[in-house]
Amino acid sequence: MLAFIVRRLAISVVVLAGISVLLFVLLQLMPGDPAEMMVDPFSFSGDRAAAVQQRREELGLDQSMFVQYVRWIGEFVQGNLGFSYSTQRPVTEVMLERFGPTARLMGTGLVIALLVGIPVGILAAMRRNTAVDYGATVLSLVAISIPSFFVALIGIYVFGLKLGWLPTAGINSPGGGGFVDSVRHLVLPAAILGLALAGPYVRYARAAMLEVLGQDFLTTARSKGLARRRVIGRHALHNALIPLVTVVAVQIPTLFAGAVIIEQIFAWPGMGRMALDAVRARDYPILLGFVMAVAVLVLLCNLIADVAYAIIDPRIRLSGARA
Amino acid sequence: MSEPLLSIENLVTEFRVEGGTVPAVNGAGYQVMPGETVGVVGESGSGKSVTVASVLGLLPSSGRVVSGTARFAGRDLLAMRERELEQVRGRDIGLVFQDPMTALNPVMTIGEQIAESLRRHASISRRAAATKVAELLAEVGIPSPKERARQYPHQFSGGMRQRAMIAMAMANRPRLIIADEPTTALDVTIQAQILDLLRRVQREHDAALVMITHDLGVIAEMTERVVVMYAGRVVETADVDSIFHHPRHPYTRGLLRSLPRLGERRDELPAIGGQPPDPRRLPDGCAFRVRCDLSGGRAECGFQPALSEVAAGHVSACHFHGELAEEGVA
Amino acid sequence: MTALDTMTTSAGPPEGQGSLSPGQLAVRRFRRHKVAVAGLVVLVLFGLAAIVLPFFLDDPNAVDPTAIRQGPGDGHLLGTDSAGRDVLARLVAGGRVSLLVGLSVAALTTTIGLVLGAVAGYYRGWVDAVLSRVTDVVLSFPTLIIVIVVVAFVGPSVPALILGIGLFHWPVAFRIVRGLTLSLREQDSIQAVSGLGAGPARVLRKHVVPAVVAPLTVVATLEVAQAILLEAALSFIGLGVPPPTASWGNMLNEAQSLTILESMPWLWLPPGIAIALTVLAVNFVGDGLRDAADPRAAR
Amino acid sequence: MIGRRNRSIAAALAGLALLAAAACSGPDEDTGSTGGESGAPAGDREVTVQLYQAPRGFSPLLASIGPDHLMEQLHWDSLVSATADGEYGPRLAESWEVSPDGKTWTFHLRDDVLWSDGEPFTSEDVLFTYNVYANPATGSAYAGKFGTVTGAAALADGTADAVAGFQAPDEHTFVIQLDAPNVALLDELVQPILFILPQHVVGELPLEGLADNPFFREPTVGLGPYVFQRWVTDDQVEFAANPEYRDELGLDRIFTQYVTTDVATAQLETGEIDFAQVAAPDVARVEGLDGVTLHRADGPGVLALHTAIDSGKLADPRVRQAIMYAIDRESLVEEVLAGEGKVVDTLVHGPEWAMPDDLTHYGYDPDKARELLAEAGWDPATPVRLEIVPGQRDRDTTMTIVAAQLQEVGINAQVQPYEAAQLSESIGNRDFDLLISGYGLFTIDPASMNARLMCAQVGGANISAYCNEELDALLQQGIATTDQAERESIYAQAQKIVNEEVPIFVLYVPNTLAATSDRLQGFELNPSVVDAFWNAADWTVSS
Repeated sequence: MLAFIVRRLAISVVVLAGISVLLFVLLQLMPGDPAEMMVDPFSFSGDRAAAVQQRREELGLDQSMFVQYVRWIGEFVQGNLGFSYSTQRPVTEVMLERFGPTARLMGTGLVIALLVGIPVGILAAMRRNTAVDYGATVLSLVAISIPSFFVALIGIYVFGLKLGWLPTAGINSPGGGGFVDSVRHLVLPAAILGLALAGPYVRYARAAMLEVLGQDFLTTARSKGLARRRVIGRHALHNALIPLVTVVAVQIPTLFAGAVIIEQIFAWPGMGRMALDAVRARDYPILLGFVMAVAVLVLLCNLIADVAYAIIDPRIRLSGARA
Repeated sequence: MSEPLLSIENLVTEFRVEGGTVPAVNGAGYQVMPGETVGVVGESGSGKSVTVASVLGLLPSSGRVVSGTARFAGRDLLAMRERELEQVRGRDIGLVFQDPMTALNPVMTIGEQIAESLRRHASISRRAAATKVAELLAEVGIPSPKERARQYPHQFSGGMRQRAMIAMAMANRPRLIIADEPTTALDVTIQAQILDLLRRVQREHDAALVMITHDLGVIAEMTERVVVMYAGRVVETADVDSIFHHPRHPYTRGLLRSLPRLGERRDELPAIGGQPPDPRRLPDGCAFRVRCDLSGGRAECGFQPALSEVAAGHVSACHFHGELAEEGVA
Repeated sequence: MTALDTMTTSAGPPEGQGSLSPGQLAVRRFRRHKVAVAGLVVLVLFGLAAIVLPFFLDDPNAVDPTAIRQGPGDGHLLGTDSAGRDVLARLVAGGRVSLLVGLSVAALTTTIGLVLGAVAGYYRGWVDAVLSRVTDVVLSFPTLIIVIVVVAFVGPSVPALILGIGLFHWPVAFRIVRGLTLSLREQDSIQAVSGLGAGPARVLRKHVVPAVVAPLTVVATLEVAQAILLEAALSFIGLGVPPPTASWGNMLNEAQSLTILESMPWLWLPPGIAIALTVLAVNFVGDGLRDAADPRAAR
Repeated sequence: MIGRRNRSIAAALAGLALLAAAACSGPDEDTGSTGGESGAPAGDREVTVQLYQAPRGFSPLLASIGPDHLMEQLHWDSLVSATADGEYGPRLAESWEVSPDGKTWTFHLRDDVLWSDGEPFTSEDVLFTYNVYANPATGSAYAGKFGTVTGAAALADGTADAVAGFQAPDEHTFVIQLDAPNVALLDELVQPILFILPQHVVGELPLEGLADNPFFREPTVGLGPYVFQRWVTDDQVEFAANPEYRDELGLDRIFTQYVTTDVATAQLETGEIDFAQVAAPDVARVEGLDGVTLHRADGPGVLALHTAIDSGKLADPRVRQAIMYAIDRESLVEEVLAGEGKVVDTLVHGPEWAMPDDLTHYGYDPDKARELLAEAGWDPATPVRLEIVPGQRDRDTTMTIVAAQLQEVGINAQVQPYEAAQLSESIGNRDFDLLISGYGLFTIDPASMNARLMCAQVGGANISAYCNEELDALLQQGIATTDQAERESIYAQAQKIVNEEVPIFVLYVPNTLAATSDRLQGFELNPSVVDAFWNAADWTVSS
C-alpha cells in the first residue's frame, strides 16, 4: 500500500509540473497586462508609461516566460506562491484565508448532498418502479437540470427577503457573530450547493443499489434466515457504498465549480470568489495558486479514492494498478 | 410410514411482467421424507428452482405464490409470516447455491458470513461462533480453517468456496438441505468432491437432501427418489431405479435417451426435440404435446393429464403412460 | 447467477422474438419511456421555435430606448429588457446559442473521446496508460474552472465556450470507447482484419464506430445538457456569451437586481424556465436513450 | 442495525466531507478580543457599510480605487476637502491663503489633533507626506500633481532628497511654493484626496516602493474618526472609534463589507447592512422600503466615452460631433437611469460661473449626425469598438443602446467587452475607439479639466491624448489669474472649445445615490465628493 501511495504521489508531482507549465503558458498569453491594471489610467497623475514599466520590472514581467517560470517553480517548491498583484499579499496567505470559508461551504454542501442523495437513491432502488422511485428519479433530474444560480436567486428572494428567515449574503454578520450566526449564513448557500449535488448522488446511489440488489449473495443472506434489515443494511448497503465512495471522492473537486457560482451570488469570501476577482484583475499569482490548489485537490482526491477503495473493498489490492 | 419432512402441494407461483403475469409453477408438489435424498430434475424454466424459492419465501419481488401449501415438519411455510419463516431458513433448512462466487458476499470474510448464520439462530458469543466456524470449515475439508475464516471469498478457489457454502448451510444442523445445482459451476474434478462432501455431511447430520439439477448423472449417483418437472408441473415421481429403468412419461424418457452413458456428465442437458415451452404461451391441454413423440395429434392431448399412480410409489402425468410401461427403456 | 435467479430472468418475457431489428427494438423501448418522449417533443418544439420564430420576431438586438423594461403586452409578447429589446426575440436567440453550444460541445467531446478512446484501446500499452491517467485528472478537474481560465485567456465568446468545455469534457466518451475497443480487439474479427493489414482508421470505422454508436449517443445527449448548463452559469457570471449577443445565462444576469427579481418577472422567468425545461428535456431524452440502448439498465 | 464495516464506510464518506468542513474555523470566529457584542447583526453603536468592490488596503499612494478611498476616509484625514456647498472646506487645515501672485500657498493646521497612538499631528507629518507623494520612487501615483511645485523635478530625477517648495516653518504651518501660479491648487489636493501619513511610523519604513508596503494593509496608526482594527475576512474590515479623535464620535465600531450593489440592496432591506450604494433602476424600490432612507445628490463626475485621438480614427471633430448627435442622451438618462441624472455638453459642469450659456447642445439628431459624417467623409465600414468592462448594469445597457444608435447613423459600432486589465492595457497601447468610464469631480473649479485635457498630461491622466494649443493657453491662464471676472471669461472660451471639439464624449452626469438604514443617522451625501464617508465623524445611531 505504501509503495502504491509513493508511486502515485510521484506520478502526481509529474502531472502537477505538467499542469503548471501549461497554466503558466496560458496565463502569460492572457490578454491584459497586470502592470497596466495596477496603474489606473483615470486616477494616475504623472508619467504613466514609466510607472507601468517600473511595475513590470518589479513583478518580473519584463523577463522571458522561461525565466519567469523557473523563478515561479523555484518559489513554488518552497511553498511560496508569490505575491498577489493587486493586494501585494502572499498568495499562500490569501489562499489559506480563503480556504476556510470555501471548505466550510463545500464540506457542508457535500454532507447535505450525501445525507439527502444517498438515502433517497437507496430508497428508490429498494422501492423500484413505485411512485417513490419515479418521484426520486424525476426530482433528481430536476435538481440536475435547474441551474443552481437560478435556485440561489430565488432562494435569496424567498428566504432572505420575503420570509426574512435567513441572511441574504456573507459568511457572518459584521465582526463575527458567533456560531449560530455562522450557521444561519451557511444554511442557504450550502443547501443550494448540496441539493444540486444530491441529484447525481441519488442516481449513483440508486444505480449502485440496484446493481447490488440483483446479486445472488443477497438471496444467500436471506436463505440464512437473516432479517431484512440486516440483509439490506449489512450486505446490500455495504456493497453499494463501495463504488459510491470512489465517485464521491473523485467528484469533490467538481464541488469547486458549484462553489464559484454560489460564492459569487452569496458574497461568500471563499476561493471561488477570489478566483473570479483574480481573473478580472489579471492577478496571475492568485490565479496560478488557485488552479494549482485545485489540481492538488484533484490528484489528492483521486489518490484518496483509490486508497479508500482498497480499504473498504477487500478484493482490491494496491499494487500499482486496480484489479 | 412416518410424516414427510417437507410436503409441497398444488403450488402455483406467477411472475409479474409488463402487461400481466406469467405462471412459473402450475400446481407442482412433491414430498421429502426425513433423511431422504430427493432429486428434482428438469430443464431450465421447468419451475424446479422457483418451487423451492416459493416455499422458502425467497422469490424476487416480482414473484408471488398464488396458491398451494408447503408443510415443513407439520407447519405450513406459506402461511408463515416473514419473521417465522426467517427462523426456519438457515436453521431448519439450509441452502446451497449454484455459483459460490456470486452467492458469497465479496466484502465479508468467510468466517463472518458463516458466523452470521450461527448467531442469527443461536445466542452464542462472537468468540464461540468463531470457534464453531473453524470447526465447520474443518468439517467440510478446508485446511487451516482459522486462517481461512478470516479470508474473503475471492481468496478461495471455486471448490473451496462451495465447501464454505456447504459449511454455511450446515451451520445450524438443519434437517433439510436444498442444493440448487451445487456443482454446475465447478470443474468436473471438483464436482465429484463436492458431491461426496454433500453426501457425507448429509449422512453425518442425518439431514434430508433435495438435489435440484438438470444433470441426470448427479441424480443417479446421489438420490433415492426423483421428481421430474416440466413447465411448472411435476410430470413424474418415482424411486431412482424406476425412473432410470421404467420411465412412465415421454419427457423423462426423452431426458434419459439424450443421456449418453451413465457416469459421463455433460454441462448442458442434451436436447430433446423442440424448445422448452414459453411459460407465457403454454399450449392448451398437455404442455408437452408439441414435443411429445406419442401425441401424434391424439385427442387426449387436448386435456391436461392428471398425476396418477402407475406403480407402487411411481406417479406419472401422461395420458399414455400405459404405452410406455410396455416399451421399457431403449 | 443462482438458479433461483436464472429462473426469474428466464421467466421474464422474451423480447421481440426476432421479428424486429435491434434498432426497431430500441425505438420501441424508447417510446415506452413516456417522459423521454415528452422530453423529445419539448426539444423538437424548442428547436423548431429557434429555427422558425426569428422570421416573425424583432431583431433580438434592436434597442428601443423609449420602451425600456415594459411588461408583456402589445408588440412585445414577453415585454422588453433594460435596453428596450424584445424579450421573446432574445429568448429565441438565446435558445439558438444554447442549442449551438450544446450540440457543438456534444459533437466535439464525442469526437475527441472516440478518437482518443479508440487509440488507447487499439494500441494499449503506454499509450493507453498515459491517456487513461490524463483522463482521470481531466475527469475530476472542475470544467467550470477550466473554462473560466480558458475564457479569461481568449476572451469570452461562443467559440471559446465551445472549445473550453469541449476540450475538457471528453473523458466519459473516452472511457466508453476505450473499453469497447479493448474488448473488440480481443475478438477474432478485428485480429483477423488487422492481420490483413487494416490500419487503425479502418478498424475504427468498421468495428469501433458501429459498436459505440448507441452508448455514445447517450453520452452525447447528456453532454448537451451539461454544456447548456455551463454556458448559462458562465454567462451569468459574465464570463460566457458576451453581450449584446443574447443567451439565457446573460439574460438571467439581470435577475441579480432585486427590483427585477421582484417586479419584472418577465425578464428572468422565461430564460430561467427555458434553461430548466431544455436541460430537463435533454436529460429525460438521455435517460430514455440509455434505457433503449441498454435494456439491462432499464428501470 | 448497520454493520461495523458500513459504519466505517459511512464514516469515510462523512469524513471526506467533514475534513473540509471542520478545518475552517477561520479568523472570523475569534471575536473575543475586539468583537464586543456578538450575535446581533450590529451592536448598539455599530454600523455596517457596503463597499462595492474588494478593498486592497489603506495605501493612499496607490492609484485610487473606490473601496480603498472609502476606507481611507475613515482611517486617514486630509488638509482640505470639498464641502457639501461646492466649496473647499477645512479639515486638518483650519484655514489657508494664497499669495497675490498665486505662487505661495500657506496652510494653517489645527493644533488639537493627535494620531490614534497619542502622538501629536504636526506640519512635519504633512511635509513628510507631500514629499512622499511627489516622489515617484515610492510608487506614488500622484507624483505628476506637483510638477509646478518648486524643486519637485529635482526630487523626481533624484538630484534632491526633498521638494524645496514644501516647507514647514512651524509646527502648525505648511507652505507650498510654486514655480508658476496656480490658483486652483486645491483641486489637485482633493481629487483624489491626498491623505496625510504619520511620519513617526511611516517614516521608519523604506521609502523605495513605500506605496506597496504591507503596513498599508494593516495600518497601526490612524488620524480619521474610525481607525482600522482588523480584516474580519478578506472583504470585511472592522474599524473602531479613534480614541484620540478631536470630536466626540457617535459610534464605537464600523464594519465595511464588500458586496455587490444588488446584494447590498437586499441586505439593506433585511437590516444586515446600514449603508449601500443604489443603482438608479432600484431607486423606486428602495424608496418604498420601510426603515430605509434614500439619499440623492447631484453627481460631481461624468460617465463618458473616450477615444485615443492620437490613433487617428476619430480625429476629425465633425465625426466626434456626429457621435454626440447620434446618441439620444436624454432618453438614456430618462430610461436607463430612471431620470437619476442630467445631460451636460462639456466635461466641467460647475460651478455656475464657469458655465457659459452659449454652449452647443447636442440633442438627439440622427440626421445631423449623418450629415456631419458625410461631410467628414466617414467610411461606414470602419469598425468602431465600444470598449467596456461589463458588470455594471446601467453602463452595459447604455453601451448596448449607444452601439445601436451609432449603427443607426452609419457607424459600424460594436460593443467590445474587456476585462479591467485589458482596458488599462488598451489605454497604454493607445488602441481604443470609444471606451466608457466614469470619474471625476468637475463642479468646484473649472481647472478640474486641466488634468484631462492639457497637452502636458498626455501620457498621464489625459488619456484621450487631446492636445489643443489654444485651449492649453487658456487653461494655463485660468490657473494663473486670481481675478474672478477674468477667469470667468477665460473659462467661457475654454468651455466653448471643449464643447465644439468634443475631446471627450460626455454621456451624462449620474446622480449620486445611496441608501441608509434608519439606524444610521447623520449620513449626508456630498455633491462634490464621490466618496460617501466624508462626514463619518458626524454619524450616530438611533436607539
